[in-house]
Amino acid sequence: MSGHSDENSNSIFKIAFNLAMTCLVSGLIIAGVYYTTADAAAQKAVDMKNAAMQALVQDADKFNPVEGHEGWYKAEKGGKTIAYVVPSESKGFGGPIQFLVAVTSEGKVLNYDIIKHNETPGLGDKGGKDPFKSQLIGKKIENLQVVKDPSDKENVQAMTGATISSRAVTNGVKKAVEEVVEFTGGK
Amino acid sequence: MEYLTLFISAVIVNNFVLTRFLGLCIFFGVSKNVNASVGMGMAVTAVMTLSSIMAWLVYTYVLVPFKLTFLTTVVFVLLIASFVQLLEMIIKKHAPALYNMWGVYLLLIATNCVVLSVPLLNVESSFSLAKSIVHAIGSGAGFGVALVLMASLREKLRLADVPKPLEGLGVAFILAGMLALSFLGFSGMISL
Amino acid sequence: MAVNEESLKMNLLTVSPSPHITSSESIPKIMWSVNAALVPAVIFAAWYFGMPAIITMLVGVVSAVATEYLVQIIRKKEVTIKDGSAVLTGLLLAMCLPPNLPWYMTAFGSFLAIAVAKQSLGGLGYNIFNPAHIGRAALMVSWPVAMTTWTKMTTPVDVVSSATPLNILKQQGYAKLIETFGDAPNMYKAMFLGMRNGSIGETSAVLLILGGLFLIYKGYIKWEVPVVMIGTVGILTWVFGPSGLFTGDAVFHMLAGGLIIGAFFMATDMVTIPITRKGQIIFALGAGLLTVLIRLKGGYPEGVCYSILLMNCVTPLIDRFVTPKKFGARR
Amino acid sequence: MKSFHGGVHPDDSKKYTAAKPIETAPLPAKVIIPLRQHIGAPVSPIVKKGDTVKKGQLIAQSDAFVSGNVHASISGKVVEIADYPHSVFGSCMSIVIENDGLDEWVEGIPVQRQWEKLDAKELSGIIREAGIVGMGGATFPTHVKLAPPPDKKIDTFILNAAECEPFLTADYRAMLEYTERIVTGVKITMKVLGVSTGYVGVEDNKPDAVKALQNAFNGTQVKVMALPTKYPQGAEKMLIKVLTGREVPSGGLPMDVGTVVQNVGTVVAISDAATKGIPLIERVVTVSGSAVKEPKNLLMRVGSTFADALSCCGGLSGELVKIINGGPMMGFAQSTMDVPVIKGTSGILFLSKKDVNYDKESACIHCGRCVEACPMGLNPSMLSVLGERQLYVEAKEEYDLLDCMECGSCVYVCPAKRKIVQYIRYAKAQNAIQAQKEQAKVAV
Amino acid sequence: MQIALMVLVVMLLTGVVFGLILAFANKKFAIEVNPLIHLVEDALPKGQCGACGYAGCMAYAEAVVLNADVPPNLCVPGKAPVAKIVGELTGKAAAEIEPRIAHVRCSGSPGIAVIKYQYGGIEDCAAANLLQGGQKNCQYGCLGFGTCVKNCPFGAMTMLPSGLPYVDPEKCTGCGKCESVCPKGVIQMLLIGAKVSVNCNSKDKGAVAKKNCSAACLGCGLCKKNCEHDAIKIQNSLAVVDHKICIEKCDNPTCIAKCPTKAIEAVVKGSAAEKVAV
Amino acid sequence: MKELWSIFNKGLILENPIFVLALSLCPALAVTSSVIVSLTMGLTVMFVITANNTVVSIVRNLVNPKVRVPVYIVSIATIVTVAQLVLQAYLPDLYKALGIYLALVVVFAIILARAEVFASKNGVIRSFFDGLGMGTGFLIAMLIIGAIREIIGSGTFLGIQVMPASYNAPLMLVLPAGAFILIGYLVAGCKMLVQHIEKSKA
Ligand SMILES: Cc1cc2nc3c(=O)[nH]c(=O)nc-3n(C[C@H](O)[C@H](O)[C@H](O)COP(=O)(O)O)c2cc1C
Ligand SMILES: Cc1cc2nc3c(=O)[nH]c(=O)nc-3n(C[C@H](O)[C@H](O)[C@H](O)COP(=O)(O)O)c2cc1C
Ligand SMILES: Cc1cc2nc3c(=O)[nH]c(=O)nc-3n(C[C@H](O)[C@H](O)[C@H](O)COP(=O)(O)O)c2cc1C
Ligand SMILES: Cc1cc2nc3c(=O)[nH]c(=O)nc-3n(C[C@H](O)[C@H](O)[C@H](O)CO)c2cc1C
Ligand code: SF4
Ligand code: SF4
Ligand code: SF4
Ligand code: SF4
Ligand code: FES
Repeated sequence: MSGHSDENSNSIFKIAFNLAMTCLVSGLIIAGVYYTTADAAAQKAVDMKNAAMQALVQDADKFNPVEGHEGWYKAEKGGKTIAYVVPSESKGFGGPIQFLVAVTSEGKVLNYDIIKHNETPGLGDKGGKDPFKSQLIGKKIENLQVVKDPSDKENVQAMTGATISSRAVTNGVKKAVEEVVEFTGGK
Repeated sequence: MEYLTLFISAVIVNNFVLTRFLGLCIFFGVSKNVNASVGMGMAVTAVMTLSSIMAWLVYTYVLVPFKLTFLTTVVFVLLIASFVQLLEMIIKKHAPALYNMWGVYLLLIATNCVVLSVPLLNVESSFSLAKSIVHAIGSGAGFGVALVLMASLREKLRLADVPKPLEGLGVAFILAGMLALSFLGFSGMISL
Repeated sequence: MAVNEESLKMNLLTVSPSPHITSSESIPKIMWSVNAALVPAVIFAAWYFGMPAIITMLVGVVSAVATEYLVQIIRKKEVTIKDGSAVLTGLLLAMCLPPNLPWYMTAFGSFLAIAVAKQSLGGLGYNIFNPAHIGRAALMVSWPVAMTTWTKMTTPVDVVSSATPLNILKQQGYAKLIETFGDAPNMYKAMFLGMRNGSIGETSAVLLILGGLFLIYKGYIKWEVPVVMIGTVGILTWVFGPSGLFTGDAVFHMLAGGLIIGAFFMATDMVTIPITRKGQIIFALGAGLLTVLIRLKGGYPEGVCYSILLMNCVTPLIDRFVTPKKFGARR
Repeated sequence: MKSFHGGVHPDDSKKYTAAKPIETAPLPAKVIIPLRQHIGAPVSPIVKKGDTVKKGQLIAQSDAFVSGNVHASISGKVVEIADYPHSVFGSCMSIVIENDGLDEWVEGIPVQRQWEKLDAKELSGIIREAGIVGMGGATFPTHVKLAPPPDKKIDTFILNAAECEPFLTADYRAMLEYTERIVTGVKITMKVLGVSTGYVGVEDNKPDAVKALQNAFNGTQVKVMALPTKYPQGAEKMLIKVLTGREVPSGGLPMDVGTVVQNVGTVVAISDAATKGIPLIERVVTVSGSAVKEPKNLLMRVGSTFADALSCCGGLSGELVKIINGGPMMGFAQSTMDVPVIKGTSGILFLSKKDVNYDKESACIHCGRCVEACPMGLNPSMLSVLGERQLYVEAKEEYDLLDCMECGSCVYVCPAKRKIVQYIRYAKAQNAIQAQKEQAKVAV
Repeated sequence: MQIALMVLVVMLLTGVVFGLILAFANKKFAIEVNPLIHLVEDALPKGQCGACGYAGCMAYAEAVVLNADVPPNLCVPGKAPVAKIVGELTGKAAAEIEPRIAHVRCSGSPGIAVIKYQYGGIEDCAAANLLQGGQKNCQYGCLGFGTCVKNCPFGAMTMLPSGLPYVDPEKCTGCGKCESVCPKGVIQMLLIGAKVSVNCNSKDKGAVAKKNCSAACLGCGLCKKNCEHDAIKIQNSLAVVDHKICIEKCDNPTCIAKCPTKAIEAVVKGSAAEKVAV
Repeated sequence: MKELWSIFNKGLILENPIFVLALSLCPALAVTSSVIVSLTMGLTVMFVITANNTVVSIVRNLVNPKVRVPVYIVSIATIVTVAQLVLQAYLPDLYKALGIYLALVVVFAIILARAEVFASKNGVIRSFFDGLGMGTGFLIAMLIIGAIREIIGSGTFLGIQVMPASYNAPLMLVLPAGAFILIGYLVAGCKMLVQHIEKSKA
């Protein structure tokens, strides 16, 4: 209520200065906090990424980026490449699903992780958990196929009530495998 | 086609209010009569679109090159608030008719999550400028649709014999719940 | 006025506003007639699906009535369970559920239908959404697996899991559908009579139509609503066929799913649809359109339930803009 | 034949009295003559307690144009001028005359007159003098109706012989028995109005009346039309629409579309006044209903009570629960039998339990029957709900409350037994109060 | 470190830019507004929640200042304190008036008052009044359908089993809503502290009134004669008490004892309730 | 002391930001499908609102009324950004779970409203308690909603199975529709509670 009649305090520069000062102080604080947390945050991010990859390829002792393929990593054990960890994406029931897929050099699914999805909790989101997950592990391209026939043990059984998600997850994983197979030339 | 899908998705399938829970304060606050809700819907759409454009420009040409993305929140919110305040003053001065129609809603919008979230989602999903605009318009339209529907339902309910404790906000939530239940019919229709 | 009320009334004439005569229609009469119109389909379902269907229908009705009773007691309102509307809601809900749904789910749906969709908004006449469909939609989101698991008893002990025609169409395509039934005429016949899988009450098209005709004859529903809704679905599914324009199987789509029961018994629930004839036709048109949209483009095999609910949302708007033509309006 | 939208088909219940010729009721011991028997300015008595009056003598009048003279209907002594029950207004100042049994005409009545020799102005004056008001129920002073403002060009006269209310047969019997007087009355009215086209609208459940009138009007410019039996065919707006295709605009009157509508009883009274100089002191009343022993069509003096009517008809048969002045669709329920017959009383119904419904009203279920039934194209459901929630301003401004003519079709069909018309009257009354308050505010 | 510097630069720039724009706009687009609106707006919570039914606090402030019909208590989050401030600012706080309480001046419950017909319409006094003035012979008495009860904004009224409304003196705020909705004018706003009250509204002549209701005030004037302070007048066959005189002068209401129909009674807290018990 | 208590107290029920004031409804629905996320969001908001109230009440006399809103917003945004940075660095999982709503804390109406209604007119200590009270009220509401949704909708509490294994949870509660309906009834319940309290006070 202070300023209504007070012409002086309403001058353009006073007003601007007021806001500018606030922003400056704000900037100072943020800069300060950023400065102190930046390293920790960066470290955390790297740790998490490594931990995630480690969880996918438990045997590996080292992860190296793959040249020319953004986001791709070679999982190495004792200097030998045992698997590739690659990102993938597919369209699910509620939107895009993002994966991190570990594929063995032979083109088998080693493991995968769903990083981001918008599937229904309790239904579609089971696609990143057992028992659905275990079905996919070890499968090759040919058998990454969703079926709804319980007698078919070769392929992937759809999750009940979530055929769309089942397909989406399987296709996402399959895409990763195909890319890896193409990259490694099938060997 | 891609734009159309994006648009429809924002309007119906992933409706901001009913599936993403954004802008609920206005949604419940201004949905008491249909006319007001139409005005609000248009105002939100306009503000959302314009601020999306500006936010996108600032983000792409200032924040990203200088690696300042953690300032996004501060900068966006300040940008929107100032922009809305400016817009309001201009309209009030130069187009009083327009102001009477929906200018009054602008103030409500200045600090509201639905308006802030669209630019944030745009940059988070790395949309191009064109996509950002489509997304903003679609989101605004979706917000408007939900608002108008809700308002018409509440107008009808005004004449109903609603149990006392539920009157007002309580029953509005329940209606929103049933509205959301109905909108589930569109789920799975478009996956982005 | 409790003081000797009866003695005071003695020999007093009644004074009430005009008119002094009214027709003999009443809400209970209408509601029980609709219940009666469903009886053939109910009996068929009991025979075709057996015990599980009977239990589901019983649970649906009983829990709907019990909920209505309880809520009205709590709200200190007159108990109106005898008017048949709660029975009807429970029955219609049960008729839209798979036969083998666990009983507690049916009860949950019935409870929500009455307590949330109907009584929380004020009771009979004030609800905005079709209570039975709110119940069904709530069950659909709560237990989607159970709600889309279709089992059929071939003998009283033997239960096999199988898909409904629309499920087959959605997942395995039209060819597989024909294969399941032998040939197209066979399929139409089976679907017309009701010898196919699906929700409890939706299968027998002929008995449902019969009941619907009875209601049309009694003047309780307007013939335009089912005709327009089913017609819209027929035309649109024919036009937007699987292999290009004008290749769809309209007959199949008109007989499949909950369309017949929905068009005759649920898109006609006067409480939740527009009040004018024109408005009701718009409602039916919209519902037909949305049904086709969901069936052909949506995530679910069937869209009758959602299309009716979605049209319920716009009913107040329709009522606002589609008003009766006023006598003597200055042009 | 064109029809109007909406309407209902209640059982017409005319069988009780349709075949009963008009019977002249015995003279009552006393008559109670209310001073309000018409719409418009009230009249003031020009006799006082103790005066002796003759049949046909003017006993109350007003200087106002929109008003109706009141005449003594029997000869005798004025014993009281006091508040008495009234069949429409609840209670009203009335002149009570004790019968001296002589039934003498006042001097100068009846006369023999050649109405053809009189001009429109003189005829109109005679009608005014005779105190003739609309006998179809609205009791609007007839001379006013016959003198439309100059900017309203009248080209058509319509005789309302529909008698669409169930039970009532007064007009029907008049058409059969007073055919000549009706023809004369119509001719006089058309002369006063200066029009050459005329219609008579009769519902087709009275074929013999149609035939009789067709014969009587043969060779004139007046067309007798049989109309579908549908309530409220007799409402003037509906009648005009059906006969001429014209729609009286919202808030307007028949004269806005160049027509004047008159009831059968009214033209009979006009004929009597013009040819014999007899003022309006008696009328045909249908006494019917399930609680009457012998339902009849009675020719009754104005001011006889409903109890008189009942005793002419052999008394009660069965438990009486409701008495109605007028028809069952628009009539007024009475709390006592001691109310007088007035100029607008076309019927008296004594109803037993089986005719009256005690159903409780419940919430509207939006069945839309009332919307389909409303001949005015309104949304009665909404009007009743708005009335119930006291949102009467909205009812007036957005749902055309004031266009409702309270015909009751909507209530008749409503399965929820909603008292729509009462809500509507309530809302109208509240709006009127509101308007008064606002006017008071402006005045201050 | 460089980033931290950039933060400062960017933030400072942002602040300056927006600050200048806003400040400039403020000058350029300034328009005259009723200063009161600002004061009111200041008093509002500015949650911009729209709960008041207006599009934001500013809109409500404008409405409440400019439109005489907009009450000052619509802001839900602000609650009573805000309503008070707004009321003071806009001069709408119902200026402190003499405290009053609603009083039902009719004791003609059915049986005491003569009923002329059985009512078969909607349960509302104003609607019943349209049918021959209601079901009682007495045209001035309470109809008993509780329109006043339904309209009391403070839940201060209840319908007694006797068919007459009862005012809870604890809850009645004297707002007068009930008085304005009663079609019969049965409700009177009594000064608080009034000693006696006439419990009848009938303007009928004594004989008629008596015929219609055994509890009616006959206008016989016995009370008037017995009042030492000349506080009672008979108007239209009805005793009318000047309560100011009673309150100031009288401590022994002698008028009560003589009334042949007990139409005039002492005002006791909860008297109406006690009457029921009898 | 008593006064501070009453300032603190009113935010809990009588003026509960979610159930009574109906401000900041988005988080009440969006991030309450499990208790742990509700808790985090609740604490974050509590922190922001308290800190901001304090800051605003300190600087309240330095602020030009013409840019009051932008200044307060910058203040809130700064505090939120700090919270964001800290969470990102030390609790990245929760940071992810809160998603976009963390940034949106900036515009939660309750925060700005308290700044304008209370902090800009009151001293630091009072403002602090006001913020704390409102924040706590917010937190309580979030926890109630979160707990009900998690227990009934998933059969777990804080991720631990609390319902019998045979419990077949209705998914509805974790989905938007169920959340809306649940909150509707909670709002009604709170209304009854408030009325009860006010009655017993009077
Ligand atoms: C609320 C709701 C959420 C659903 N979410 C998913 C989902 O996330 N993923 C999915 O594949 N299906 C989901 N569905 C189910 C599908 O829409 C549909 O029921 C499915 O195609 C059924 O086919 P199925 O039983 O053959 O798998 C959901 C259904 C509902 C009602
Ligand atoms: C009136 C009615 C409406 C229905 N609406 C829906 C719906 O909207 N969505 C749905 O999945 N199932 C709905 N159903 C049930 C479906 O018919 C059933 O779930 C199945 O998906 C389709 O089976 P069908 O192949 O026999 O048509 C409804 C059933 C009835 C009786
Ligand atoms: C619903 C309704 C029904 C009516 N039915 C009749 C009728 O059957 N016969 C009739 O003469 N007048 C009827 N009237 C009255 C006419 O509208 C009109 O007032 C009358 O015919 C005018 O003639 P009058 O002035 O000679 O009475 C009805 C009015 C209404 C509103
Ligand atoms: C023709 C007709 C159709 C009805 N359809 C439904 C329905 O689909 N679902 C329902 O819950 N009630 C239905 N009812 C019953 C009743 O309208 C329902 O209980 C109300 O919606 C509850 O207020 C129907 C009633 C009629 C007369
Ligand atoms: S009473 Fe009024 S609303 Fe009802 S049908 Fe007649 S004109 Fe229409
Ligand atoms: S007829 Fe009765 S129940 Fe039907 S819509 Fe009209 S008012 Fe409502
Ligand atoms: S006091 Fe008036 S409003 Fe109240 S019940 Fe009596 S008549 Fe009705
Ligand atoms: S309406 Fe007002 S004056 Fe009447 S009882 Fe209620 S609070 Fe008292
Ligand atoms: S709009 Fe208020 S929190 Fe989202």
